[in-house]
Amino acid sequence: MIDVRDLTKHYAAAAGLRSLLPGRGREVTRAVEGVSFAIGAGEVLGLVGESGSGKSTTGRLLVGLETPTSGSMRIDGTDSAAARARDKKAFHRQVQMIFQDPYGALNPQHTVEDLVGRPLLYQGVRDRAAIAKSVRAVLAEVGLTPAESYLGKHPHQLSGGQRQRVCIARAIILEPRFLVADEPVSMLDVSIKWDIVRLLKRLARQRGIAMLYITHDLATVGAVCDRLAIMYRGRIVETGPVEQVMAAPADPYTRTLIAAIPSADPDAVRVRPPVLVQGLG
Amino acid sequence: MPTIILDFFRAVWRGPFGPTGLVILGICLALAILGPAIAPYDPVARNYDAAGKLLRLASPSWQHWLGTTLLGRDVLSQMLVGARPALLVGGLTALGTVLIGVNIGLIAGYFGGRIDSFLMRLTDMFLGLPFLPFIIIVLSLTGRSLTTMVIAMTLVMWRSTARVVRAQVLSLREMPFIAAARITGASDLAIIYREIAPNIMPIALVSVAFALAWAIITEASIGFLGFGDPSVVSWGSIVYDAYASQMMYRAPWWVIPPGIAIMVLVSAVYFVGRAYEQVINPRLRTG
Amino acid sequence: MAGYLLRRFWHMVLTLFAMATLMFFLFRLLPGDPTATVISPSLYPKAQEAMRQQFGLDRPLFEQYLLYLRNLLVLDFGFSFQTNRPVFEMIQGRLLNTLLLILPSMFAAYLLGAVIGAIAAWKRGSAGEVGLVFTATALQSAPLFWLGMLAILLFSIKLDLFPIGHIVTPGLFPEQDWRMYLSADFLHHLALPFLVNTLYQLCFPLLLMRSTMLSTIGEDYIELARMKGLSERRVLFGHAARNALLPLATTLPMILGWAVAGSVVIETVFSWPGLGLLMVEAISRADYPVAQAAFLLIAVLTVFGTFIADLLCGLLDPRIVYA
Amino acid sequence: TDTTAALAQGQPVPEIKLLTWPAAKYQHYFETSNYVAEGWRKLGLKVTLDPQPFPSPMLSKWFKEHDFDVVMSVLSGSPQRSEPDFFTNAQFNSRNSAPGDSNVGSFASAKVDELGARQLALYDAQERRKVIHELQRVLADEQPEAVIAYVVNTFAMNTAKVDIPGYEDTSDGPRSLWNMLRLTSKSGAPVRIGRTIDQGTFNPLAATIVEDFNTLSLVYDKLVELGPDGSPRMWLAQSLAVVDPTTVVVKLRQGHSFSDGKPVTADDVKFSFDYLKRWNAVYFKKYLEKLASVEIVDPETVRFTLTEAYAPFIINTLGQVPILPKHVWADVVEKTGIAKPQDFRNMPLVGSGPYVLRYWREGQEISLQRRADHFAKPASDLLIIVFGSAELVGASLKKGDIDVSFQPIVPTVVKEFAAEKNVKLIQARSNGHMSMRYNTARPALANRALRQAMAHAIPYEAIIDDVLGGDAGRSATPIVPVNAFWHDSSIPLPAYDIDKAKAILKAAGFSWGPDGALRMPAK
Amino acid sequence: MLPSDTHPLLSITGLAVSYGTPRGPASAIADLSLEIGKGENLGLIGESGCGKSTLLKAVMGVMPDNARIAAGRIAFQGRDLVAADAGFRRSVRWAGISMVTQSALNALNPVLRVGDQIAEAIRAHRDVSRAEAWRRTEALLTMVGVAPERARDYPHQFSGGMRQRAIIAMALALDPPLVLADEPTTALDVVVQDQIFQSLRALQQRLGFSLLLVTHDLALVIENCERVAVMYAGMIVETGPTRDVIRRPTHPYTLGLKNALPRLGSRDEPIAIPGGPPDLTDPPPGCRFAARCPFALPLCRTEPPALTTVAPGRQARCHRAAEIDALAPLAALPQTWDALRDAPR
Ligand SMILES: Nc1ncnc2c1ncn2[C@@H]1O[C@H](COP(=O)(O)OP(=O)(O)OP(=O)(O)O)[C@@H](O)[C@H]1O
Ligand SMILES: Nc1ncnc2c1ncn2[C@@H]1O[C@H](COP(=O)(O)OP(=O)(O)OP(=O)(O)O)[C@@H](O)[C@H]1O
Ligand SMILES: [Mg+2]
Ligand SMILES: [Mg+2]
Repeated sequence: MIDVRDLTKHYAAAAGLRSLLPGRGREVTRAVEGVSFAIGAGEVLGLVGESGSGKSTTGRLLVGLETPTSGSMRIDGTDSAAARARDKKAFHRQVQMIFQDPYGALNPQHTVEDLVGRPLLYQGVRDRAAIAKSVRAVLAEVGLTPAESYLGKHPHQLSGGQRQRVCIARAIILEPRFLVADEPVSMLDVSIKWDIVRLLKRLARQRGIAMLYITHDLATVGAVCDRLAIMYRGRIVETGPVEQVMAAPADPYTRTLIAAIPSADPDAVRVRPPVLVQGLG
Repeated sequence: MPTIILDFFRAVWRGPFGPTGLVILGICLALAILGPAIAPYDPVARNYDAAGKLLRLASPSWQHWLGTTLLGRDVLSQMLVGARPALLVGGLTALGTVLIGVNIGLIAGYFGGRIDSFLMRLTDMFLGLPFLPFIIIVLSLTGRSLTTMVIAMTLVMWRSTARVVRAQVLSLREMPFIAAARITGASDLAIIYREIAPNIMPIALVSVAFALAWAIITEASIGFLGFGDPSVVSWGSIVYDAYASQMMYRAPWWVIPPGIAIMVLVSAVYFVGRAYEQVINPRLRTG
Repeated sequence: MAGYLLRRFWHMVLTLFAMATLMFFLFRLLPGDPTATVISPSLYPKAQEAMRQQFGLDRPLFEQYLLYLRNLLVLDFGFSFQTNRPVFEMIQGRLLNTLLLILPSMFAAYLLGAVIGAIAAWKRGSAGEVGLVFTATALQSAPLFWLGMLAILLFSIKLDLFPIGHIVTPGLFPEQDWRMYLSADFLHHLALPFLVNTLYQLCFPLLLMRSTMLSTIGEDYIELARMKGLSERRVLFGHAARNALLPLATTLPMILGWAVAGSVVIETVFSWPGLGLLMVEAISRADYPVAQAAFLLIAVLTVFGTFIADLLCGLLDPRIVYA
Repeated sequence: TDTTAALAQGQPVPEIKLLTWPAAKYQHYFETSNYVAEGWRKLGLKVTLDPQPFPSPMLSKWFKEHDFDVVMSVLSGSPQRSEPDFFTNAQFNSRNSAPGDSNVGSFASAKVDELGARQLALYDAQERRKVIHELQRVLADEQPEAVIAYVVNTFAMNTAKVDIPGYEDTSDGPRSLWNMLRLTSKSGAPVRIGRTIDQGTFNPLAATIVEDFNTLSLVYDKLVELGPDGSPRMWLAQSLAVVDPTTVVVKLRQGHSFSDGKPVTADDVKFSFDYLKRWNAVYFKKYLEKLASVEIVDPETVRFTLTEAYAPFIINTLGQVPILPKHVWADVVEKTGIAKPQDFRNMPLVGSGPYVLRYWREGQEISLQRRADHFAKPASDLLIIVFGSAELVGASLKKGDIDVSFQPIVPTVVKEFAAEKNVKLIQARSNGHMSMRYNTARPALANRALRQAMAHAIPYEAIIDDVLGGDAGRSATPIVPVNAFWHDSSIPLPAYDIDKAKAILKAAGFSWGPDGALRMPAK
Repeated sequence: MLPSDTHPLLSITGLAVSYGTPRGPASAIADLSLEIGKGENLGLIGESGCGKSTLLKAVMGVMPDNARIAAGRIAFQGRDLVAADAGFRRSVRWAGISMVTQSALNALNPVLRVGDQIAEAIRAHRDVSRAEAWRRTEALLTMVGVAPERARDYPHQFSGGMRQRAIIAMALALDPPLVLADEPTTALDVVVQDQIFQSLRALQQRLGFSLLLVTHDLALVIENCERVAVMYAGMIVETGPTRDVIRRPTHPYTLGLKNALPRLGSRDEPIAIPGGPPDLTDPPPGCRFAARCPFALPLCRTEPPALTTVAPGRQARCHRAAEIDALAPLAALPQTWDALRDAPR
């Protein structure tokens, strides 16, 4: 359903006043470098990788928040850039994203009710009662119950995890067909985390949503993802079914990654090479 | 819409500032409507004492609560009648200023590029117009009336609001929550007016209070320079009358009431703005 | 960036050209006639005709316009209808006087307004803050000439601390040069109008700063800055105010516009021979060349000022990119 | 003609638009017109005030377009206006009705035209006076304008610092040249004069307003100078002879020099007149028009030949044309590359007047140094200080920052000054006046009876008391009493008497509609 | 500094914090007591919204305007910070206690260079030159895995993880005796996370600072903290040595948490605790966990339990703490919780 080809994004170094100063050449950050993958309906692709490796950028490219330097993405065979240009509203009804940073992604002026209900409003739903009903329903789904005690709150009155759930609620209220989830549960405690993860997986299965699940948390990857892509410095270095990648990583970076997973078993002992502490004296 | 207005009042009706401001504004509004009806004297009629002598510069008394002017006019009546033009000019100009300024700022800041370039150069042009002289020119061109005065003042006042708002929008537009709104399929207008606009309300309110004060005072100074509509008695023109008669500090009863009235009116707007701050800036809310 | 500068410069030229054209036709559209404002027993059609010829007013409007544009290119503003002196000569000294009074006082008002506004936001709700902001609002809603007159009454007449007006003590500087601007006497004369104007203009930057500060204060980075154990002052000015400064900075060029146009009153009250007064006079006397030149000068100043302000904003906020 | 026809049917008198001064800045002018309008409304006239910004476009409407029914005319006094021609003939002669000329009301009367022409040819003052008196009587009857009042200006002087020995009671008070020459500083420091008017230019060819010329009179001499009583006094001229109505011979004062030391010669005199005429010096154009030629008879004598008899020549022309140093001006255009002498900066200024201009700081001060060698014997150096507002001039005087105020004190605060120690008040009756000038081109106002009635519907005393604070006087004619020689005091003042006014109207066939509106006489 | 040997490094007693809200004060922290010794690592775990960040901010003395410390003492090296004057509190901040905030992505001032923001913290407390502060800043960034030349960048040029690392570097800048870390590695990949914790431990050995680690990742607590405190709805419900607590929880909530952990190697779905936290503006009169507790007695709904010592070094806040050995096997069964899930609330 989702077909990504050679997606590339380079950021030019900011052309501020300072760029006029001598000795400041034009630098380019190669955030994403020729990324290709495909996700089927109802499938969850895990995107794992080093911080700064370009995962979020990839996600932002897919939902149309950034214009790719080159490359393309197709949804059901139609070019997404063209689809977005044609009808933004329709495009975004299908394509949603949960943002990595729940602190910045919520408009401080709005209440939870606004925040979650706005997407419907923007999609042209005029029936306020219907909106209110949907809002309550998705809040319950993401575990913000009782909904009444959250509806009137502003983001700054929420804890990190609560904000993250608001972000999720907002993304799923539109029932998209393609969802980019950028670290959706990083701030959630284990008990709610699994609820959410299950919810996402269920949505993918039941509604046939194609999902790109961006995370560092390899522990949840197994529970959510069908396939896994490992990203390193803007490129995808390895892809495959989760079990296969986890059990027999081919890429050296993947191996390091898996070795670094901490264990929740108090009795397990991990043997790791010592890390050099540099620079501090 | 009515619910929004109701919400506004409900929200502002908290704390000491909101009600104070609203009450003062209410009184001013009532004066603007009723002023001419309840004025005890004709504001431009000359008053004479029992002996038939002109009641020149009479200090406050039972007959004339706020005394009389150099030409024996009743200051209280002038104050009552003067509320309407002051409020009309001040209010309309503030409204126009904010409407134009905020919208241009929002649009320029949000869309950027050519639209921004064009709007900002337009703003530059208006910025380059000196305030008072330009108003004088417009008035000379179009004839003098409160309407043209409001239009002229709005023309030179929106520019600052526009620039300030645009600057704010420039940084707001980069906020992640705008990206978040964008991918819900929100139209540009929805993003501008529903996501960004609430965040610039505090600035808009400062502009309102400021434009109001300037408009009232400018209306008076234009009159003073001889370009105003002389048949209109307004709070501003009362002060200028006293000034032109060199009675600034010789007849306090004449100068102080209009001065205080303008001050109180402007402060009231500011009070409401201040109370409203809590509504639009949720972080300020306590308890 | 260089491209941006070029484009911006080109836009500036276009803006100014549009302004110049607007000015020209605006003034010609005005009712009244420059030759009619000469009131004297000599009033007489032939004399007026001579005057019209002398100023080229008898030529077709479009020809006048072309000539005006050509003269502008070589910075020739022509001669005043009123005094027949070169406009440039009439304006330059006045402009200097105005700028010397208004720029420092606007600058002070902005600086002080920003600082007080920042503190007011910081100490929101305290009695001091309420009083301060109220005073500023009150000062700004009082007519400026009234404030000025009161200041003169109190400080010049009653207390005899400052002179009643003028830029220097009359008769003290027979030499006509810049040295008088460096004298203590000049500063003494500057003090009172400077003070009055500063206090009067304080309100806008103060309220604006306070308002933008309020939205900054709750940010997470302010919280972190405090956690770092920075002094309140450092958090306030180094972090919060730094971020709130942007909208204020963009209003800086307006200072120039206000400086000259808003100065009419302060110049009258303090007998300060500045441009504002000259301009209003020129308009009311249909002295087009002077009014046009003054308008254009202000336009150039502000258009250039906005340019500087835009660049300044880029310095203040690294997220702003010139593309 | 349509309206004329309609009016003939006994239609209501059309609404009268009264062009007047802006209320805030010229409060007492505006109020005066308000009072007048109120009076006229009592006659059943519909009067609306049309205040316009001053000077532009008010002056345009007044002088150029004649776009008014009635204008609140305020003609300020100046020494030159003591010449009787302006107030009697120039303003009402039908030849001067063109747009821009001085007969703004397009008044036409054969009698006035005839008398006006007659007095222009009479150089003999006594002879001319008779004609001028007759002219005033005609005008009082015709009422082309209703004279309301002349003002009395109060000036103040600090007696601790200065004195004016032998003060001349002129219409200009201390501002008159005669009193300025006598202004004596007790300490020897320059006399500090406060006023609100700035100088526009020091180039006599470029100057156009009277105020500029008043200052120029201090640095340039003229052949004759207007005396305190309004009669011409010899100045640079030693003597003057009217040979015939078109020939005037002037004998020059000897031994006088310009401020740069060069002597003032007949050559300079001839040059000045020719030069101002050749270069179209706007202000003098009218006065030089009738000058045919200037000839140097001998180094001490100059002969002026006129194209026709022109009695005002002595005061208006000889009394106003400044004598320029030929050695400065003759080649100024060539030397400095300017297009016309009007563009000349004229600094440092070389003149032969009683004072030398030391410096002029625009909008601030004018420093004048007395010339001890000048025949007028100026008493002290002068420092003219320009203030932003009249109130500050007064405050500075009280504080001791200035010695004399050239700014009239408003009547309401005169008492305050009177109480002040060391302050002496000087009163001066102006030779200008306020009047209601009718546009007789308007059909209704062409009716003399209406104008006569309107003269009786003006509340003169109330205006003088209420608006002008009592500091004003009445005059039945445009030549006010201070101009005693020319003023005809035998003409009775019209009284404020609505009944009388109505009687005049009724007699002339006017009637009143049921609504009280005045209707034109039905023929 | 004060002699620290006689006092625990940080000792919190009876702390209560409430937020003013339109619906009345919300008791975000109630009767909270906690101790951290010198060089000790304490893990703080608990459900989202249970008050962890609030606690940390209270310790730092930086709270939103509507927050109020209603009761309690926060003693750092024996001195009460709540009652202390502002000057002392400020001197303790960062130099004494530093913090990695949860909102790391927003905690950097957008208009200042990242490096300047770190150097500024150093210069606020140490009398060093600018250049010296910068040198140290670059060293710190290197340590957390950010290329030193990026110190000149502005925050918006950093990825999420880089910003978080910058904050960690900042927290370590002054070698404070106590570091509070509020989910310090949520935005980091495991490799970097691992590196950071290894460096932290290495540094800790050398410098001996204590760490209060707030996280949702039990594994991190297990690997890094000797002791753990479990929080629920503003209260500590259980503390003790990490391994003991994880192996043998004494509070039903901890039991539930343990169930929620993914079992390595097993494809069994973890069991979540049903329901949600109580409304803090109107906390239940009894145990705050009672509504979600499968073992709740009527007593639990009326009588708040106290934090009692159940074993040496272990405390729990449960009326049935003594019976826990009997309840634990039940808690491992999904149906125990499912019953609650289906029950009407
Ligand atoms: N607007 C931008 N301008 C310049 N560089 C950018 C911009 N946004 C991202 N980058 C750079 O692109 C690279 C990839 O960033 P991205 O945010 O996609 O990383 P990520 O994989 O999501 O990392 P993390 O897990 O830390 O969130 C980083 O080096 C970052 O500094
Ligand atoms: N400023 C505030 N006003 C009102 N309530 C608030 C405020 N800040 C936080 N809260 C509420 O207080 C409770 C505790 O919040 P806190 O941020 O301490 O939680 P947390 O334990 O850090 O959660 P998380 O793990 O999700 O970050 C939450 O229910 C939150 O909604
Ligand atoms: Mg990311
Ligand atoms: Mg938290």
